[in-house]
Amino acid sequence: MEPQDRCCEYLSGISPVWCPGCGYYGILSALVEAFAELKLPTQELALISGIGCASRLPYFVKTYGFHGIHGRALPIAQGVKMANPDLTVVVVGGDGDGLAIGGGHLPHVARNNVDLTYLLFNNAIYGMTKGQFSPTTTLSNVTKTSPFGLTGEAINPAALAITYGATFVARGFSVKKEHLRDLIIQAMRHPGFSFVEILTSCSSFNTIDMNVARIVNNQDLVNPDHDVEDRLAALRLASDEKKIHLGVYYRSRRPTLEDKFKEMRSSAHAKAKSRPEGLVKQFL
Amino acid sequence: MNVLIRGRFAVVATVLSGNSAAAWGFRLSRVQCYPYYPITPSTSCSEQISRWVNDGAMDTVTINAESEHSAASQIIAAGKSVRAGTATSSKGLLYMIEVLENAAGASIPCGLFIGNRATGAPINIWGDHSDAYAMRDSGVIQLFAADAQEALDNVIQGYRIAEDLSVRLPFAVNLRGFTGTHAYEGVEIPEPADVDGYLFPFVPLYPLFATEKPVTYGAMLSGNFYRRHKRNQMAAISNVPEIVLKAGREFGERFGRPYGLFEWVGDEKAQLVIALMGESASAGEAVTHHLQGKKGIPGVALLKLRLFSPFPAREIARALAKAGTKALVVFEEGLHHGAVFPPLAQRIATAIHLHLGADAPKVASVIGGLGGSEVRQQHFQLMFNLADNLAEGRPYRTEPYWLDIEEDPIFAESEKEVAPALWKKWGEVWKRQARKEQYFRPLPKDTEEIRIYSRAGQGAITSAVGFTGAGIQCGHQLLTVPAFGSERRGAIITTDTLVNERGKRKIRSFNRAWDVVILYDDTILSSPAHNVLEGLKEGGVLLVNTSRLRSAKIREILGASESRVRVFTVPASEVAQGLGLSHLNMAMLGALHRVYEKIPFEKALTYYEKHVPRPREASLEAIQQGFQQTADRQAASAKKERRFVVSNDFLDWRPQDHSLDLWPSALEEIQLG
Amino acid sequence: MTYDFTLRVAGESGEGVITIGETIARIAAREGVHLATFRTFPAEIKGGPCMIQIRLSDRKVAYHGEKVDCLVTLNQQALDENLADLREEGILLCEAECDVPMEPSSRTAYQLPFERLAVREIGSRISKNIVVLGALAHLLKIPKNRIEEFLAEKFARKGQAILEHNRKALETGMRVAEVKISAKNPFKFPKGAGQRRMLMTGNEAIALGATMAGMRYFFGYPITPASEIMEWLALHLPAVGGKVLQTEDEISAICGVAGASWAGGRAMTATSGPGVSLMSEALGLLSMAEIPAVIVDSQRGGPSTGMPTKTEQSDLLLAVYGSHGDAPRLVIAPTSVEDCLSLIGLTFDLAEKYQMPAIFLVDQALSARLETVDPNTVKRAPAAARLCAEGKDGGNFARYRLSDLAVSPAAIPGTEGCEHMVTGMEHDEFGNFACDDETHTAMTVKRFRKLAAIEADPLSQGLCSYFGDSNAEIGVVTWGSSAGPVEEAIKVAKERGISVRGIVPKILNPLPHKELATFFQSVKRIIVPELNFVGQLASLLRSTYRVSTINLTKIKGVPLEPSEIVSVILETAATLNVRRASRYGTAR
Amino acid sequence: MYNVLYNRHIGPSPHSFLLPEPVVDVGDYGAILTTGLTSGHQGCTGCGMVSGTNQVLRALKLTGKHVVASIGTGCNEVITTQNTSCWGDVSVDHNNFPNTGATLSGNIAALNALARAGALSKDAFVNVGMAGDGGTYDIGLQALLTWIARGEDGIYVCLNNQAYMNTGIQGSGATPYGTHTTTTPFGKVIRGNQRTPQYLPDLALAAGASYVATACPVRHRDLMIKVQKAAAIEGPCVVEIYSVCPEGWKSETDVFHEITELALQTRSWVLFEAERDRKSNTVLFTLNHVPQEYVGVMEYLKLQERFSGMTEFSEMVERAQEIIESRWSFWKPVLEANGINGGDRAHDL
Repeated sequence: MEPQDRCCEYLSGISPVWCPGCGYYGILSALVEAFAELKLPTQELALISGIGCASRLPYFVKTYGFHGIHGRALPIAQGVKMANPDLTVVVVGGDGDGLAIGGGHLPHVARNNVDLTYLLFNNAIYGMTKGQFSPTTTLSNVTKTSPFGLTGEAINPAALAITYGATFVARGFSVKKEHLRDLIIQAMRHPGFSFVEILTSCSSFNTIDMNVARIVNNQDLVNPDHDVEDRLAALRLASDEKKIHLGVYYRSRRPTLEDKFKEMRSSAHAKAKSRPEGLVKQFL
Repeated sequence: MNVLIRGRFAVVATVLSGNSAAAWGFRLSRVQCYPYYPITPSTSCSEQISRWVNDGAMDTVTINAESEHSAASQIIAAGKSVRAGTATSSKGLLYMIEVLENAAGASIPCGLFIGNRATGAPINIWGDHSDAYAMRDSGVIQLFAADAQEALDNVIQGYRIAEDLSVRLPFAVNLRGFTGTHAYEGVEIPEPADVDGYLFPFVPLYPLFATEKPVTYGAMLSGNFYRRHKRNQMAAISNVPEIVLKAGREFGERFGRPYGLFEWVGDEKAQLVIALMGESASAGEAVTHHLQGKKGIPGVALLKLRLFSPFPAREIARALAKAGTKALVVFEEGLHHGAVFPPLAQRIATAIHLHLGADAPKVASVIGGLGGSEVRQQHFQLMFNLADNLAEGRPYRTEPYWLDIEEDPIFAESEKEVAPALWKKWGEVWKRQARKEQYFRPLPKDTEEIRIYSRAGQGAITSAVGFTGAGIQCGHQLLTVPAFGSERRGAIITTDTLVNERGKRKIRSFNRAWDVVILYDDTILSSPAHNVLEGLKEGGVLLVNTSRLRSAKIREILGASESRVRVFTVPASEVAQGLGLSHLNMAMLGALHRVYEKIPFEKALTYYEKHVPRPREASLEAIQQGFQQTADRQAASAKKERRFVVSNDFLDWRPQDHSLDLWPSALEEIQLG
Repeated sequence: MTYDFTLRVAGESGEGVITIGETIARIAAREGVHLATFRTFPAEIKGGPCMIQIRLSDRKVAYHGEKVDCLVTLNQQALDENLADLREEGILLCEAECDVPMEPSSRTAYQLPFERLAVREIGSRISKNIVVLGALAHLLKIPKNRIEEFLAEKFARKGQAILEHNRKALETGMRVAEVKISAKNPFKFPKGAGQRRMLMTGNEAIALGATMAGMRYFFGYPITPASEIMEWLALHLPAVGGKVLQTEDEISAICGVAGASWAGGRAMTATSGPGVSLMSEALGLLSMAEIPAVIVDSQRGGPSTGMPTKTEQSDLLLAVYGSHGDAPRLVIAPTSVEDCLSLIGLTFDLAEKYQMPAIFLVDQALSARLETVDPNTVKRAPAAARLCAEGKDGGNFARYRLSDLAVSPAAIPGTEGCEHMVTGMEHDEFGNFACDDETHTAMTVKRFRKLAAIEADPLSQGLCSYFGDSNAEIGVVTWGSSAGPVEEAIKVAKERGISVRGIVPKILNPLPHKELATFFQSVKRIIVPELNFVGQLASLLRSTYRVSTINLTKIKGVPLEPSEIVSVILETAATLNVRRASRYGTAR
Repeated sequence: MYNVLYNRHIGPSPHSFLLPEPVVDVGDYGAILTTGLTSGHQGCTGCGMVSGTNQVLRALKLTGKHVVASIGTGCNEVITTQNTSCWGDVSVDHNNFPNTGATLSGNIAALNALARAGALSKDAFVNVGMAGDGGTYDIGLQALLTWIARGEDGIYVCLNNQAYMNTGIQGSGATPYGTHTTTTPFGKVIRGNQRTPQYLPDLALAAGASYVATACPVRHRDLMIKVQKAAAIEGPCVVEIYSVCPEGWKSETDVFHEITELALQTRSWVLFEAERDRKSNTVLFTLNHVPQEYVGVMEYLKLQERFSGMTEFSEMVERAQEIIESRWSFWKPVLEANGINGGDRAHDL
């Protein structure tokens, strides 16, 4: 069957509740097409999300889903991956969920190199709560809670992820669906922590920061001869003020959390009995 | 014509709208030049012809004129060389009148089909005769048809009459907008060969394209030539009644449907006669047949006029005299604009005055049916009662009465019922008028009626027309009249179908007592403007397209008991969606057969195999599934049912209260220190 | 022959005070002696006063004893602070240079120059504690080879030099003691008194118990006094195929537990009061999403940072109610180290069976104290498992299916055909968000019927321990580590002629209603001693049973002492014979 | 829209890239064998329209086809079909005032129908519609433009005498700027016609005509070439003929030639033709006459009373000159290609 036909296999039948014109529809279809492309059986997929518009995505997909609490999608996913390494875990969340309340977890899950894919839907606004500024709100964008301008400098998620040691960092755009689908496929195939920042507009509350026209006008694809291994080059791409580069910034290989646990187990075996009863001797 | 008997040639009736029947008239008359300009309600006649021409089924040169004025100019120009015709309505006809003078003046026998519609401000797209009345002095022969069959026959006879060497004048066939042009009924389409035998090819008298004898049309004539020319023209139009009778007789011999100048429906000897023209007569016929021979009712008859211009004054006068008519009420759907009476009444009054002198019957004029207003059976009961008053010599108005005007009724007992000014003027007449109950006994319901409430664009008309075709094939007489106006897609419209099983006499008027009401959309249940139970017979059937409401729930919404209405539901939308059809009308058609058995489903299927819209197999499958899935039990809900029916005591469960009150204790409450 | 001897060693943290205590305890335990210990920690990272008290007896002892038979002090400050606790006829063994206030008492004091001996004989101050050990060995007649054997095990990895030092130090200590200490000592170290006992701290018991219960995924964040659990597991869990992850904060820990548990494993975290506060939102999630999890809360002095190294029982209401909304959870409170070992397994079983979070309430005292444990409590096999669907539902698996059963079958991610959503939002039977009134009521009922089911579950029967005689008119209700002092106090009260009945419910949510109700019917007064200020168990009992309680609340950061409880008992007894109209029902 | 292409050649040319071979060129003075209208029309003396009609019918005769004329009400119709008079061997169908285009269309349809029925052959006949400037620019414009838009094969001739002459000289869509007429009187406040004419060739080309040309009876060679071309070229063709009207222009009846020559020299009337190649959507413009030297418009105005008021006001004359210059600027490329700049040297080929 064509990948497209198999897409609907992954849809749960519940129709999305996002506003009309929201960029998330493009991302959802890119994600589902990626699943179809990777031919993943639905029961081996787990979608973990926090709170927010983006976090409603798991309801619309027929896979295992965990709609957790605000900002804690990553640690939950880390726990899932530890207990069930064969699952393909994808974490979805917005910029508020991922970088504000959940900001503390990103560096640790990244440096643990947990084998999961984190899709950060960056629409630079708190959409679910109807229009407060978020860590990635840029310019002097006036929102309900920043009527007179912003307090802090906007966070650059991709650059952050690179510095946190994520072994795969890319940036996509909800409008360029095919390109985004390929990025997601590469991210899911990558062993270790893969981070994809997806620029998208919020049609109801923020058409300024992530203005589709502005992005379309000055975006271009990462040129092929960019060295994905070079972290500084990746950083330069990520934090380019003028141009928005879409594509894979950084990719490297490091033992994943699972690999480390395997090492621990073998070294522990060398030291002591492997059966629980063996543990009792030390108390007698 | 009201007699539905098979023509000598076994011609199977097909379902046609009035417009399509007229289009067949033009086709069978082998019209060679057909310019057209769209205007509701006659448009679909031109659409049908342009489809035939583009498919090569009709050998005609069509012109996409940019205005009715040009279309008329084109038939008049072409009419000098070939047979030409067009169709128009209302304002379009008014544009044409300016140039139709040239047709009559230049004796061009071109043909017009008029879908009668109100003219003037305020704008109104529904039927009445004001456009026909506007053209009465343009020198064009005017024939009135009462239904689709007559429209077809009159177009053919129109050319036969117009092209007669003693006539050579343009003609127009009128059919009332919507109730005539858009009503679908069984029409017998004569064989082309037969028509060719009746209507010979067009022979131009002074052809323009003549290499040896060029001619000039439309020369400027001074008084001397001009008055003689006009006199000849008037002479030509006065020959028309005789030609009409000849043509009508020959048509009857050839096709089994004789036509005359008018049609006399009812008693030979009729003291009370109602004269009128066109399609609205169908309600009148029902009342006439109902009143004939009833106690306390002198002879009654309906005078259905066919030829209006030239007006057959002598023949009408003679007929009324023969019938011994004492009172004549002229019903018309046009205005008098300050004249003594509206045009038809004025012509009849003049005719009987001139021809019958003192023993002419009394004439009263009644105006109704304007702008598509409904002409119902009780209107004719009122008019026969009025005629009765005239016949008894009671005083009556010398200006037109009005139908359906609350403050100006035909009969009024007291001052309170009418406008004070009118009472002041006609109080005496009202007082002396008598309303006699024997005229108002309810008519028998010998037809079964089905009403469909749907949203514009859902294909309700297509399915009703299909049903009509199937019914006709099973030997019944059916009529489907959609009622729509300038609605846009989505607005609620009605489509009514009448089924006359016995087929003894063609019935074209609705009793508005529905045996079946169909809802194409369960949201119509909650539409404030529509009471779906209104008019539904006791114990009648309500068929609803829904997959979420159960029959009991629908009854609950309507507040109707089981005996009041039998509710059936069918998930038509799901059926259509399942088969990839964009419309749910085929499923509803199948469902209709399930709830209304008079038209057997198997026989109807043979008709549908040839007449369902594309994609054919999917449509047929939809009809089958619609038939099977109609049920009056619970509508199976496709939504994921909650497995555990949550009982109230499950919901009321609370953690147990263990407080001390429940068990004896010796505890004492003390405070230390 | 029965014996009951309490030894306390006090000194500067880092001088090996704990090593002395542990060595004696270990050797005694190997001899089958019943032990109860108590130790204090200084707030400072290094240094500061600390002490360890060990009570050796031939019977199970729940309390580490009030008065001390033998006091060993290694510096002046320790002497001053602890001398008051030495029994009249007690023996004091202290550092030579200290000045001992020789008021006229029957205590005998021996001052030995441990420091000088260690420096002169062995050459380093570090082995001072071994010298003291040698002295104690002589004093308590502990066979020398036992000590050498233990020291060899303990310092095996440190190499021969250290072993040699220790042996010399031991001999020095014994030699000096022989000279200086005259015999006259009532306690004689028993040999082969009974079946060999295990000796472990509360934390170790919890860690071991959890591992034996099949817990394979531990997420933790360092916090006093629970860190030892993670440290033990980090060392031993990998060997049995488990995984220990130290996370960036408690929130990440509890979320890891949620994820791992949902993914099918048995997961646990261990923290203290501040950690549980941070985890309260996730507790609500676990309860709403019906995901089993065990959270160990080793209570410490609160609120806020409070007294990290001091004990308190002030997290009860947080444990029972902590989280916004009605979020039911299981609360189990062991009373002893042996309880920790056995009840942690039961907690996992109940949590898994009823798919809900469970809080294992211990406190700093219990976490830290060494206690002997019956070896076969370890052999407890898991008694219940999570109810899982096999996936035959053909695609529309209802994770939260409403039925008369207490729980609905879960599905381990990876099972075919059981794709479903778990969520913190109110949900219908399929896990899709549904916020209508009927669904919310039904689902809340589903979540709370679990507590009722647990109450009736045979697994949770017999979780109350009783003390004293059954027809007493004074009742004492307490929980957790305070059970020991209450038991002791009831014994003392008995000696004073007052009969008291004690009950200690080990499961605090849902409370064992039948047993408590019958208990309340049998008494006229209820005393509720606990280590918190507002009387949290008392308020729980009052709100649940509307009984009047006499609260004994202590927040000194150390466990209750029997004497404090006895004084309240005496006072209550005094009120007994005063006729007073009973506010509740008819007087029996 | 269409691409504009200029023909280097200036002067009448019987050749056309749309036709296989050139049409008959009667030359300047050769005897014209054919006859046009039968004698006895009732036009005013010096009427330029009648000679225009005559030359059109003579030209069509050269093509050997029978002419069927659909004419609209106007001077041309009224003066030629009084009572029993007719156009000789030409069939005439006068229908009405506003529907010349429609009548023409009806007759073309009739011809097609008859041809389809095999009654006669189509190329034995040519349909020509004729009307005045009022019947073409104003009341008949809708019928004309939609006739062109339908691309029906026929000729439409507009006899432009620049006002409603038949009804007593009222202003029409073709009346020049400043002209005095009964409905645009040269008053004290509003001096004559304020509008500039809308130029029929531009409208016809825009509507999609295959061939458009302007002519004047004085240059009869040029006129007859153009009418023959119009007859031969497939599709709707429009020819506008300059018709002097002494009655309406208030000029002497015998200055027919002088007025036309001055009109050409002052370039207030330009002789040109345009052929459209539908495939490449380009229109080839050919300039048929360039005056030897450019004469100021005043000379032209002076001869006609209708401009008498205007001649007093220099700014109105300048305005009229501006209108002429702006129209003439269209031909700049052709003039430069032929080395003509301004009035110094002009030649009439």
